[in-house]
Amino acid sequence: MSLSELLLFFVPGFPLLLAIPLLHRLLPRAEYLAILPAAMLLSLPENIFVETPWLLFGAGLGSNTETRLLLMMSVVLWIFAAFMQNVHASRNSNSEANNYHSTYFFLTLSGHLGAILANGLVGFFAFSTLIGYGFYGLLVETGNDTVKKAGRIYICFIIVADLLLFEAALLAATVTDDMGFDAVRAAMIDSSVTGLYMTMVLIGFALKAGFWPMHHWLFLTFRSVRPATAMLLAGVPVAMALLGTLRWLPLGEISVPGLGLLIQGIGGVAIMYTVLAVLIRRQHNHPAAYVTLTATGLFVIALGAVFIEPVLWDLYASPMFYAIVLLSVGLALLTIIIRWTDTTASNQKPLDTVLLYGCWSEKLISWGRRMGFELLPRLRNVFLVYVQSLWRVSFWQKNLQIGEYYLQRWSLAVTILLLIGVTIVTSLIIE
Amino acid sequence: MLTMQVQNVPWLVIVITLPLVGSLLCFLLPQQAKKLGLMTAFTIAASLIGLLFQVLDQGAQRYTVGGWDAPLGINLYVDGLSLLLLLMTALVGLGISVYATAYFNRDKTVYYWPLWLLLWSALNALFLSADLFNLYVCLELLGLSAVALVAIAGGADALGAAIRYLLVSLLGSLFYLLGVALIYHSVASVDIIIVAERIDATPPILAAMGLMSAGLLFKTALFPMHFWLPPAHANAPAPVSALLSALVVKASFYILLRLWLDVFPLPQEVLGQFLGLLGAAAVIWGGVQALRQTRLKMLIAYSTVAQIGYLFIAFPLATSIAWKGALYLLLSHALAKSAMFMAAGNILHFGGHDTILKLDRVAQRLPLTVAAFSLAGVSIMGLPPSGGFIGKWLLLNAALQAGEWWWALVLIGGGLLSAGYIFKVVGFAFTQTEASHEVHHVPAAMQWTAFMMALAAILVGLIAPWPLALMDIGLPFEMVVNKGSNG
Amino acid sequence: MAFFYALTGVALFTLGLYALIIYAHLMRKILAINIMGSGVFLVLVALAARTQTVPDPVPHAMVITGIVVAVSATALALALMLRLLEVSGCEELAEEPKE
Amino acid sequence: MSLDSVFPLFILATSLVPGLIIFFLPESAVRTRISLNMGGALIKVFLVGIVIWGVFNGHHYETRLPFLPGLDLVLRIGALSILFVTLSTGLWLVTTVYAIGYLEDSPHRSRFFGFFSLCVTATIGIALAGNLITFLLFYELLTLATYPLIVHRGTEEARHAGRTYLVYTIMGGALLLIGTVWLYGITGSLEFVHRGFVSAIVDTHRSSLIIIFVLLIAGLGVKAALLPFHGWLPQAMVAPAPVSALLHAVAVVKAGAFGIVRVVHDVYGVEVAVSLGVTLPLAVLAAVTIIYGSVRALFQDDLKRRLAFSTVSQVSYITLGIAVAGPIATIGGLVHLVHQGVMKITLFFCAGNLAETLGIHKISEMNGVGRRMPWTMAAFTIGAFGMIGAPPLAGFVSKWYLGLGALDAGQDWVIFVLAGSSLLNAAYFLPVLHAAWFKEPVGQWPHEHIFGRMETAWALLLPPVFTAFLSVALGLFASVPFSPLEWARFVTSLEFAP
Repeated sequence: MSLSELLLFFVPGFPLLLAIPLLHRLLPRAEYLAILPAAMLLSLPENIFVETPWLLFGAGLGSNTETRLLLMMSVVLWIFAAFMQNVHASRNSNSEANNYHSTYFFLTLSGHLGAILANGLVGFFAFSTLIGYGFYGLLVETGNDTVKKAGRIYICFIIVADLLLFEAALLAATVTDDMGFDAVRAAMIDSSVTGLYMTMVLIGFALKAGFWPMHHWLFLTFRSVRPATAMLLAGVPVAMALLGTLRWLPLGEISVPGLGLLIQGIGGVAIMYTVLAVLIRRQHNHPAAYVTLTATGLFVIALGAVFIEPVLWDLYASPMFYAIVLLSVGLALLTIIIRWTDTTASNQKPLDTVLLYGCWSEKLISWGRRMGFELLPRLRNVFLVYVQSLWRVSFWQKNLQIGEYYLQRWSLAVTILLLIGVTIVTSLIIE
Repeated sequence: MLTMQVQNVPWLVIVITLPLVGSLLCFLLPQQAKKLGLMTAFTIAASLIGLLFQVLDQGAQRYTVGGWDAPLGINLYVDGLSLLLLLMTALVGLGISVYATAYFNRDKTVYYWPLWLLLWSALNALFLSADLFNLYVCLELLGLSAVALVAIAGGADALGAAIRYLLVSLLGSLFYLLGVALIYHSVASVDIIIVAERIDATPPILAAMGLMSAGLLFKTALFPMHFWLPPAHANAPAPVSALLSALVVKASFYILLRLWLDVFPLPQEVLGQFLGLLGAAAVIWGGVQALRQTRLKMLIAYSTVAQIGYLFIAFPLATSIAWKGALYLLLSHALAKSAMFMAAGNILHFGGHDTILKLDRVAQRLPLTVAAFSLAGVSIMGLPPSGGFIGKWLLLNAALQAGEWWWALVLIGGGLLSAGYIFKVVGFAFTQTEASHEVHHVPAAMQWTAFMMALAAILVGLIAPWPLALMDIGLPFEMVVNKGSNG
Repeated sequence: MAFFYALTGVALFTLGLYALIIYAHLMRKILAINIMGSGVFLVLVALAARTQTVPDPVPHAMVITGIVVAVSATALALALMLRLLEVSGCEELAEEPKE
Repeated sequence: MSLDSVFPLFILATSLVPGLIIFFLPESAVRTRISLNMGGALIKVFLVGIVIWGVFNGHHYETRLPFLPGLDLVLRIGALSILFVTLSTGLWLVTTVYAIGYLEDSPHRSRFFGFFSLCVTATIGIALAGNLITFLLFYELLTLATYPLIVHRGTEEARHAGRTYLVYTIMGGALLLIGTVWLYGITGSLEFVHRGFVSAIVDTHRSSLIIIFVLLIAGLGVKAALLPFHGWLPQAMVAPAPVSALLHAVAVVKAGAFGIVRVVHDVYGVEVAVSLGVTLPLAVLAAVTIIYGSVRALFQDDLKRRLAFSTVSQVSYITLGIAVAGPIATIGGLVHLVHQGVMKITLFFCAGNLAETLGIHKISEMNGVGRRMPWTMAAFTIGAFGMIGAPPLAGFVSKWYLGLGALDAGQDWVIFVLAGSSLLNAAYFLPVLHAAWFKEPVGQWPHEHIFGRMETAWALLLPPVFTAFLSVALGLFASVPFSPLEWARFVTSLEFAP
């Protein structure tokens, strides 16, 4: 367990530790300190891998040239975010809210770093859930009610996505017992469950990244969220989802033309949708949202192409990877510039259209509450009332009383005894 | 040396005469009645231990009184069955004696001790006697002293209950005597062993069998003839109702069991099924009535009616496991029921009333009594750690092995009913209501004896192998053996 | 000859039984008990007349003990009845169970 | 009487003896009562540690007391019993600390702690039972010891809950008794043997064996809160928090589940159970209970009732794991036995804290409670996420193995049940968290106790934080040698070895 491997643990571990309000209140400039281990890891040139059999069925951490690039991007991004965070913290007097805000900040940071370094299916899944819930906290903590509504939709997507990725990991576990990425990719080439596995992974990460059909929360949040989170929004959850697709799917080995065509179709429609939205400016949204949507649309098209023609993968591999890096940093810069030049964005009136999913869940909960789903107990009460009337104490009391009295009257005893008297007489006569 | 001496002492006679002498002394010296009574109780217990060692060492004992042998003289016979009942009487008797010292005030103790020791001697004689007429005499002695004890309470309903009990007891004894007369007419002897050899299924014997069974059923208060038991047991003072429920009712059951095993000629399917049916009816009727009661002592009395029903379920099964199960139920019921009546006595003494609905916060102010009641209730219900469970388990086993599963349903139903009325009382004891009535302090002796008896009812469940081994001495239950010789 | 005595004994027994059950008055009940007792004793004595000339002594012993027991029982019953009369003023045995 | 044969009795006595002594302690003897309780708990933990080490090295601990002709009271420490003993011993220690803090100055504490120790003795007895008759004895003792705890407060509502509890459990006990006697009648022995002892007579007594199985499972189902018999659990929530924490989340409910495991593994054996065709209906019943419990929990406004219905559905995971009858699913079921206990007790502790410190009982009153009691709500959040099955926590491990086992055993419908139930779990836990952390507190707390600088008394705060930490540790370090997962694997290897 050399020093560098220990450092590998510290990169996601230290921010997670700092997430506890008690600790990060003590350390000065805690946000910057949290990023320090990641920066130190960047300085080490060689590739480091660590296997942890005893940690969550052998999840492993590792850094190679590719991840180091991503790590460098995330360090830059998080330094900017930390700076924006401090600016915001100094302006807002309420220290209590700040505490919680920074907790979610650290949670998302540790999730992000962990996701980059993880090289096991379960590890990646764990850290991406951490990002999801951390980011939800960041979103809902500060924003006004539209952001809260968007947060609620986001959390629903996150839960469904986690469930799908959980099932996909299960499928992978049935095929191979080593959960490393390349082992899983190798096993997925010729196994029977590949189709199901790939669809689940694609839908899962689509939900997390906000691909075209599920992009509502992306638009909503960009509208009125504070700069720090808006910047993170572009960089962290979306980029990590894209990274996930690259890591989980067995790209370049198998050709699935049908799926590829479908995906390319969706990508194309997404791009057309954004162009249309920009033209008619129906939703006066934040330009960054449009840029994200187009970027993800392009990414999806590339992905579809790889599925149709696996040999393209070695051609597209590095550009897609760089696309992810550019996407997060570029978007971060874009949000900052727009935020400074256009101060009017913050007082936008909240979106009034009540979104479809939101009202469904409310209706279900209120119906349930009204019904109280006490159908069964209500039937039971009716039955109990009926039994109560049946068992009216007076009705039974009287009968039992008469029964007891009848016994008291000895007449029953009379019949038995006279019977025996008769037997005596007959026995004597016969004898 | 000591063991040599202990062996040849005629413990059988001592066990009968000691209580007689004790009761006479208590009658003659009323001031020291309490001390004398307690001393006699302890000496009886000691002599019984001596008898236990004698029997363990030399097996079943037969002792001819005054040297005359069977046809004329009276024989005393002790085997596992009677020894176990004697030990039960001693244990329960000891507990009740200690309880009675604290329960009765000045004038009542003068009457209580002579009658109680007289009753005890009648019980001991009954369990030991080996001929039919001697059983009749002990039965009469038992009945009269029990009636007198019930009448001690002195109230109008106590006296009414006492007279009713007396009339029923006399009726039962006369039936029994007529049966003995008919048996003597055909077999010319009353000794059980000789009668067992010469008996066969002639009409007078059948009539005698019917008469004697009816008589004994009257005194055991089985279902249709149980009407005298609840008022008698509920209105008697607490220690008296305890010994009535625990011991007196069991004596006539013992005689019926002895006759059924040794004397009655052919295997009795019809009569057995009939008795089983009556027993099942008693279990259900007793349970339902107990649920209905508002007074605690009436509830416990009806619970006795139900538990007696359990004992009769062993008759249709008639295998040695069934008899042992019935006997174990009898033993644990005696302990548990005496504890329950003592607890009821404490509550009555404490609050002046025993209506269940107003058992306010008794659990907090009389924790020991409520603990005693609940532990005894556990044994009555037949839940595992208790003696009641062992009895129920053996009976269930016998029922399922004999293939007659409906007796098992009756046993389980009875258990549920008893759980119903036990927890009805225990539930009320946790009430939060503030009832205003003046409170008499309950002496510690009364509470602790109730608790110890209840604890004994539970512990008897954990030491099952010893009593079961004791029951096998003298092979009382292998009725098939001697029946075969002349059946 | 002994056979008829036994038959009358049984008849007395059944008569006493009937009277005991039907009449509510305690005095009648106690009398009925005595009649039943004497009925049983008559049966016992009748059965003692064995075929051979000298009657068999054992039933006679039983009858004597029976008589002693019957006397003491009746004494106790009468004492209780008087006590009940004193306390509750009526010597009928209360038939309907009080609530 | 070599030491090995007395050891189970020692473990039993460490909670029985203090319990009996505490009964007779006067109410004011607080110090002796606390020392007795804590002493008993610590010694028991120590003994269990020694026993775990012993069993791992092949020691054979068994106490045999004569009970009935041909039947003995057997206390045997096998691999399966270790799992349940460690769970209840550890959580008893934590709950004792919590109970001491919770019942600071309430009346009848001697009575409470007396019955509390009796309950744990009964649970340990159930865990160590070596044959069905001993199991039945401690099973009934558990009913008797828990009734006074439910009725402890003496309010009308508590007594009603106690009455319902009794009706269910006494009925269950009667069914179990009939089944046991009938089984004894047929097989002649009730000893727990690794792959069941009925295989010899399966073909001759096929139908009666099926009926006995139904009787036994119905009797045990009452305590394991399977669907038709779960009615008593939500009502028993009226009991004080430590009671609902240890008993209705760990001891009583787990006793039922543990009983089902024993019946399927050590009485019938998995192959015989599958050949009799009884495992599929049991799995369907467990699945229906899971969904029903979660749906009912969705619409409860009272916090403890919601947790109660959640317990109803979570315990049926164990039955589902066993009924799927595959080796990996069994590991999942067994490990869930431990994990669910730890996570659920955290949730109940936090519910107790909220009720005790702020007087909160309803979820609608929980707005902004995260600010007022951060540590308690943090523990509640970890417990809730564990229940949902979020990755690093203990719940994830057991759901993982259950899902994997279901796939491996070819019962694919189980996956949809698990997925649906995880969704429902999220649906009824996340709004609670959302309300606690992100909503503004509305006005004054119902009735607030100020415990000085800390958010609540240390005795109330420490246990939930510890158990929350434990559930994280169980999740993260799942495959450490002595972890519940490895022990469950060791147990299953005994059961399914070819």
